[in-house]
Amino acid sequence: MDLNFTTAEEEFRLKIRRFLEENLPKSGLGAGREGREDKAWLEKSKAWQRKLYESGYVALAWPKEYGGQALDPVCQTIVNDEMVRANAPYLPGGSGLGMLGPTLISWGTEEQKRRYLPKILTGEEIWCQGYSEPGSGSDLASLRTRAEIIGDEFVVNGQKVWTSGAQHADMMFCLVRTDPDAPKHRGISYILIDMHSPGITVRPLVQMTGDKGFNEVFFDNVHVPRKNLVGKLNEGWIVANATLFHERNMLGSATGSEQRFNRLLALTKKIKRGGRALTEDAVFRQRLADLEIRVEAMRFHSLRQLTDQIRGRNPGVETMINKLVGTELNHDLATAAMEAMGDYSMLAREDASVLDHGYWPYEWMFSLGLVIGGGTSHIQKNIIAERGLKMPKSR
Amino acid sequence: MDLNFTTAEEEFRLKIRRFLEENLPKSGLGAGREGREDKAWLEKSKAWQRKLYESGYVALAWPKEYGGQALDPVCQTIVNDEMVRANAPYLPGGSGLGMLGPTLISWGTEEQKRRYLPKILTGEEIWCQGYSEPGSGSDLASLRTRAEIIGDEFVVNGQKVWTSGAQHADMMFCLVRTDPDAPKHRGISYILIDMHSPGITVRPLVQMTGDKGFNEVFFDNVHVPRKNLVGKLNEGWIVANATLFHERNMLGSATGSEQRFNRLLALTKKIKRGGRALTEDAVFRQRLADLEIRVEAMRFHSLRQLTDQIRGRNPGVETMINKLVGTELNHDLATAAMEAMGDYSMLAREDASVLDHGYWPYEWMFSLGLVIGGGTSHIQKNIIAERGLKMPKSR
Amino acid sequence: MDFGLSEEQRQLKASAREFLSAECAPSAVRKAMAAQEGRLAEVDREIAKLGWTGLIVPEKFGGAGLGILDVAVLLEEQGYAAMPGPFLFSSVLAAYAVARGGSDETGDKLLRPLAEGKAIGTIALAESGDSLAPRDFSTTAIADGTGARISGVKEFVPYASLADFMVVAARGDSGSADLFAVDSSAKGVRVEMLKNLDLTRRVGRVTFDQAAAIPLRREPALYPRLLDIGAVAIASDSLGGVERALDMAVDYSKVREQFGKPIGSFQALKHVAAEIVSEVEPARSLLWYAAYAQDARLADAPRFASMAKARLCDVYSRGTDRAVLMHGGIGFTWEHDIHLWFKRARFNESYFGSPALHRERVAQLGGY
Amino acid sequence: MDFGLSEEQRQLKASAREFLSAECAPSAVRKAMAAQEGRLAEVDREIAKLGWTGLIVPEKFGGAGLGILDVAVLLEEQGYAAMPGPFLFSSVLAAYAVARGGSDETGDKLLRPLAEGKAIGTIALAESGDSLAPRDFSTTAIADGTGARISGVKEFVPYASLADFMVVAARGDSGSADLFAVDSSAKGVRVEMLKNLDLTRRVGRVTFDQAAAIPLRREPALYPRLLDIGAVAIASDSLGGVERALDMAVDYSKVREQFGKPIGSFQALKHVAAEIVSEVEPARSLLWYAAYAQDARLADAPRFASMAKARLCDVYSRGTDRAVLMHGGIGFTWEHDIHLWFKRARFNESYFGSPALHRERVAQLGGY
Repeated sequence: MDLNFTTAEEEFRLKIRRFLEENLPKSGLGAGREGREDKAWLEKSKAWQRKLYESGYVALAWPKEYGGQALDPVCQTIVNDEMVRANAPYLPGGSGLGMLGPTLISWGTEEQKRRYLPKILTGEEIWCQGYSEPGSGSDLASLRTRAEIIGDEFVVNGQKVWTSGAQHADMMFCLVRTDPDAPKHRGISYILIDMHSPGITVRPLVQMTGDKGFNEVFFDNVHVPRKNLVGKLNEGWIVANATLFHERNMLGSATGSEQRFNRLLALTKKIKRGGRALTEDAVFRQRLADLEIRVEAMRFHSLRQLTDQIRGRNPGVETMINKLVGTELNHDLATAAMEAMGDYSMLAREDASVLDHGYWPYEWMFSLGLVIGGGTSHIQKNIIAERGLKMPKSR
Repeated sequence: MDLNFTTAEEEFRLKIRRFLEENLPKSGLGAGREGREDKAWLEKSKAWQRKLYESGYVALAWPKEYGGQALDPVCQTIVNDEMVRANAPYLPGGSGLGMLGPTLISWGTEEQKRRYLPKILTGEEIWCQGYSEPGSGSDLASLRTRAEIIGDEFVVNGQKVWTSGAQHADMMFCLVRTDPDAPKHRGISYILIDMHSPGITVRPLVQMTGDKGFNEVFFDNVHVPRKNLVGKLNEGWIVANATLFHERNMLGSATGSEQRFNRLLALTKKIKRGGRALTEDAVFRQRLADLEIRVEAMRFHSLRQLTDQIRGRNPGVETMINKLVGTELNHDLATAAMEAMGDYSMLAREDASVLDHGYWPYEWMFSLGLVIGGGTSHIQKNIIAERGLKMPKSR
Repeated sequence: MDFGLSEEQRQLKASAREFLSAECAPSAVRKAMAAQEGRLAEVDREIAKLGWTGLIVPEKFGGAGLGILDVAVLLEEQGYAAMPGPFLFSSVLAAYAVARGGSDETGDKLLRPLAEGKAIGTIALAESGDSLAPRDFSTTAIADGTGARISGVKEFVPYASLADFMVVAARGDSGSADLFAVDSSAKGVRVEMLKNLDLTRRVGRVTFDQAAAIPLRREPALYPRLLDIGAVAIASDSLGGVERALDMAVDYSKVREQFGKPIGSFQALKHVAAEIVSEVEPARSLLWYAAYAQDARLADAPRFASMAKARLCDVYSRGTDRAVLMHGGIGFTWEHDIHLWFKRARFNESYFGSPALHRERVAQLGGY
Repeated sequence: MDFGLSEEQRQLKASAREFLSAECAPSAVRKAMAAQEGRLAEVDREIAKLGWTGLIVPEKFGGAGLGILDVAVLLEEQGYAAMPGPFLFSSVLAAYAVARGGSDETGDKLLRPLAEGKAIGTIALAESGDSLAPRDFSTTAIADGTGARISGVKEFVPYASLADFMVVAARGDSGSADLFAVDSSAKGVRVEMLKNLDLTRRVGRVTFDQAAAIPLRREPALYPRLLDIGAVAIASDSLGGVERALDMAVDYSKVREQFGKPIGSFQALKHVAAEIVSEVEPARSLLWYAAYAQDARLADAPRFASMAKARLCDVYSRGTDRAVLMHGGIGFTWEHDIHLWFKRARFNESYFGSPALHRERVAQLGGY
């Protein structure tokens, strides 16, 4: 065990830190999760991703032949840490970078990798995920969007729902049913759909926050070339699970929690309770310390997993818990902030008197959305118990 | 809503209070739950129950013809409250009084009532419950102890387990399988077995507390007269549920929680933490207040159910929760006490330096036993959801 | 010994449930949410006809003269419906303060129209600090003949722009009252509305600049009692709210299917629902006692008001959080109604003090 | 950047698991529980041969000179086995204090036999009050030549009757040490054993009456470091303990059948198990860092020691409570082994300070 970074790594850290100081977009792009539905945000943040990529700070561990740098995952961790530290804006290409990219690297054809990966890196093509359907949430494998093979095309009909960022997306990685007669997990294929194809309608859904973050996507005879199949026909479920694995780790990422804890702490130092700062309140101190302990545990937990990854160890139960623990921790952090604010927690984020720039009311709700999305906590616990602890299946 | 007691009720309260002051056994019979395994305890507490009964303070609401006084349930509540207030010892006939008695009143034949109820009241006959079996815990209806009908007798073979007080018992109310071919809930009968019959072996089981509180009971061709059947042949499940209902309310009773909270409060006033009484510690005060609030809620909750009973309302979901909430609350109270004691919580109850007469280490463990016994919290939640909230069955 | 609602109270509850499910369904609530005033004028007219607005107004001022337990039953139903509008603040709290603290003349002037549904009152207590104690207020009252003049800024004043009069807490001269009635149209009263997270309610900031005020001093120590009534009132609303959230989640779990069966047949969802109801039912009993203790003026009434506020708000917040989760994705949408209660729980939790603050008060009043 | 156990540490762990599952199965632990000494003499002999007793003893005194992370790995396995005996107190804490605080002569005299398994040390820190701060001690040390004389009463001294020497914390004259080594056979040392709830351990009360003592002052501020090492050590034992409780509950859930299927196929049990492991794994990562921080002498090492103690003890207590429940009736019997860990969790939680105390310290050291 050695938590020291090499001199080269420390130099790299200083380099990205300096880069961020000098190049961080000055305004219009918050680090928060809100406001990501509008077009202006998209254009500005695409420009930001391109700049970041051109400077060598995007997906550093990806293979060189597809635009990556084949660096050690430690470098990527350093970049992530520094981005969070600098309050850098979210990248618009997140779904491509965090979910589809790693999936394609494992499962894509050479042609697919060459065609798609570079544009994920530059942010030139924005991706969205076509998984959930109105009747298929926790039971994802029951999905019914059909793709019939006609000639060398899939013809897709059906509907997806909860599609984050579909309004901005150029492409979708999508699960479709290609064999309706097979058992439900065996008739699914994983295909890549051009979102500009005729027959696609995107209709925004409004979140409880009042924002339009996700969408319904309708497919009416949408033609997709057969070469857009990832993995084998009818064997998309295994590819889908690779993507889910990456999604869940992304959602449960510890990187943001530390920043949120610091923000919570700064907030509570400013709030008065009974004439003293809330941080001097013995009861709230317990809560803060407990949250910080859990945040720190998750920080070390990701370093441990990073080390396992470098050592080539297959992820086990310690990785399956990330999504459950990480998203619940973030919701607990936001709930604590709401309670800390007292009556001020009743203000909407648009109010002029709202504390901490209205960060928390949105975060409080959105973090609960993430406890639900990508497999609710109930589903995560099933997975942990059945796959991680080998407890008997019940379904 | 009127929480005033009538003058007559207040007089009755003073009368029992005076009685308890004058007659409470001075020594050898603790109000705690421990020490109930030995013979000396049995004899002394039987004498105590007889005295209490002869003075008119046992099972006041039971019908007159069987030795009761047919009084309002309020009087029984007053007696219970005063017994707790005076730290009066547990009655040895508890299973008869709390579980079998009410069941027989509803389901017994006239002959059974006349034969058994009076001796339950006097404590002359001590009862135990023959429900659980080694293979049948949560899934009680899968029980396998067989009773064959030969002539006008049942011949019983099999084994029961977790039988509290079997070593003292004169009689057992017992579930046996009388039709092995019927669906599991339909082949069970409810019979009354003389524990002094040939073929019965009682073997003590030791609890994690180190005490012998419950037993295994083996039946080897035990003969039971057919007239000892309660309810109809093969329809014992419904009678069993009546008893379970009474058991669960008894286990979840709020009466003891208030006393335990007061004891916890008195304890924490004496404990120093950082130079001050633990009751002045802001963090522990939160815990105490939260516990007291839950205790008070359960106190009012039982008054509400008592009122419903007087009004003749059928119990609903508010009654199904008693066992779950009451037993978990008691365990939380004991856990708080253990934490309050700090290092002193590591002492066994026999140690001379143990705090509060060693009440809490035993209570901490025993209260967890009660979270398990009579249907674990998991089973209680199933019942609440399925019967109380009408959620669909899953089995 | 009788621990339960009276026949009249049960009828009131049943008729309120019936009325609100017809007139104040979520679709109606959403209309109020979208409207600037944040209430349903029609419903407010109807409830005046039903006699709700005057429920606790003394008979001599045209009300029904009922008690806190009666109003708790009604507030529970309003919480169940997430009924928007000023009722709790106007017809319960402002009405209570004026009825107990005002002269007959003041009562006649303010409460008669309030009972008839022709006027609205509100309460202006909180300031930008977290304390509700008069000694910590920056708002002051200076005697002016038989009346007073009030100056200061009050925050989170419910429905401030709708209110015809306000019951204002202020730091007075020694021996003076803590509470004052102020006509909203008086000179020196300025209202600025805030933006609420819980859109079933509206709050505003009110600035008083030497505004003319009537001291409410008929009953001594009225202000702490008003805070206790407020705690019980919010607790009642919370009881109804968590009940509704549970009902919605349970109902949804019976119809939504996954893995070929209703999600309510999965043990995980059953257990969450069972845990919620196991918190709700004892809390209901606690609330009844807290309301009864106010009516019976028991010595421990303040302590039980704090118990009810702490417990019910905890149960409401935790219950709605879990109810959203039980819904899955649909629960996170604007379109689904569960977020109305989820946000209302947050309002209730902070208003009149957090659960932690009330637990500390339970400890203090309990002598530990 | 390398955040994980080294190859050697993993081998140590695996061999400890193997050795303890053979030599220190629950049946063996029960023998120690029933015996007055509360340990397995044979196992203690074996672990000396394996080099465990001298693991952190410096090489110059015959030990292996390894670090806290190494010992944490071993303590985890001992916690997994609920290994009885003085190891944690003798070979970790007493050894650490003497190695860092004693002169070479003292080290030679006390640590060499300890490393060889021929002598046992213990720590005598706590008193009847709850404070572990020297200023609050009633036990005092008075200088006596190059040595000192100690008087006072120490409580909860692990394996006091077995120990050949004790590391005693006392209030000294200004400038003096806080820690002293005392020979148990010295005049003025009296031991009285207490009765433990957790029978896998023994504690006693030790009265010192002008007992001759050697100050351990070579390293300044050794005493607070010893407390931190104690916190990390107990946290390590707790990690292993909760792991074992979970393993037992999960294993049982796979074989015990109810309703015609293994109880582990019920979602309620799965979710409880999943919740436990979701607490355990990040806590393990936290513990590794806390131990590493001690070895690397990082500035934040004390803070992370408190984090590990608070978290692991919470997780252990909660985990064993739930693991008992997962077992149903059998879990409440003496015959079943789960209660060994259930009670050991209670010991761990209080020893060296409660989770609440350590959280407060986390806040203090974190500057809030």
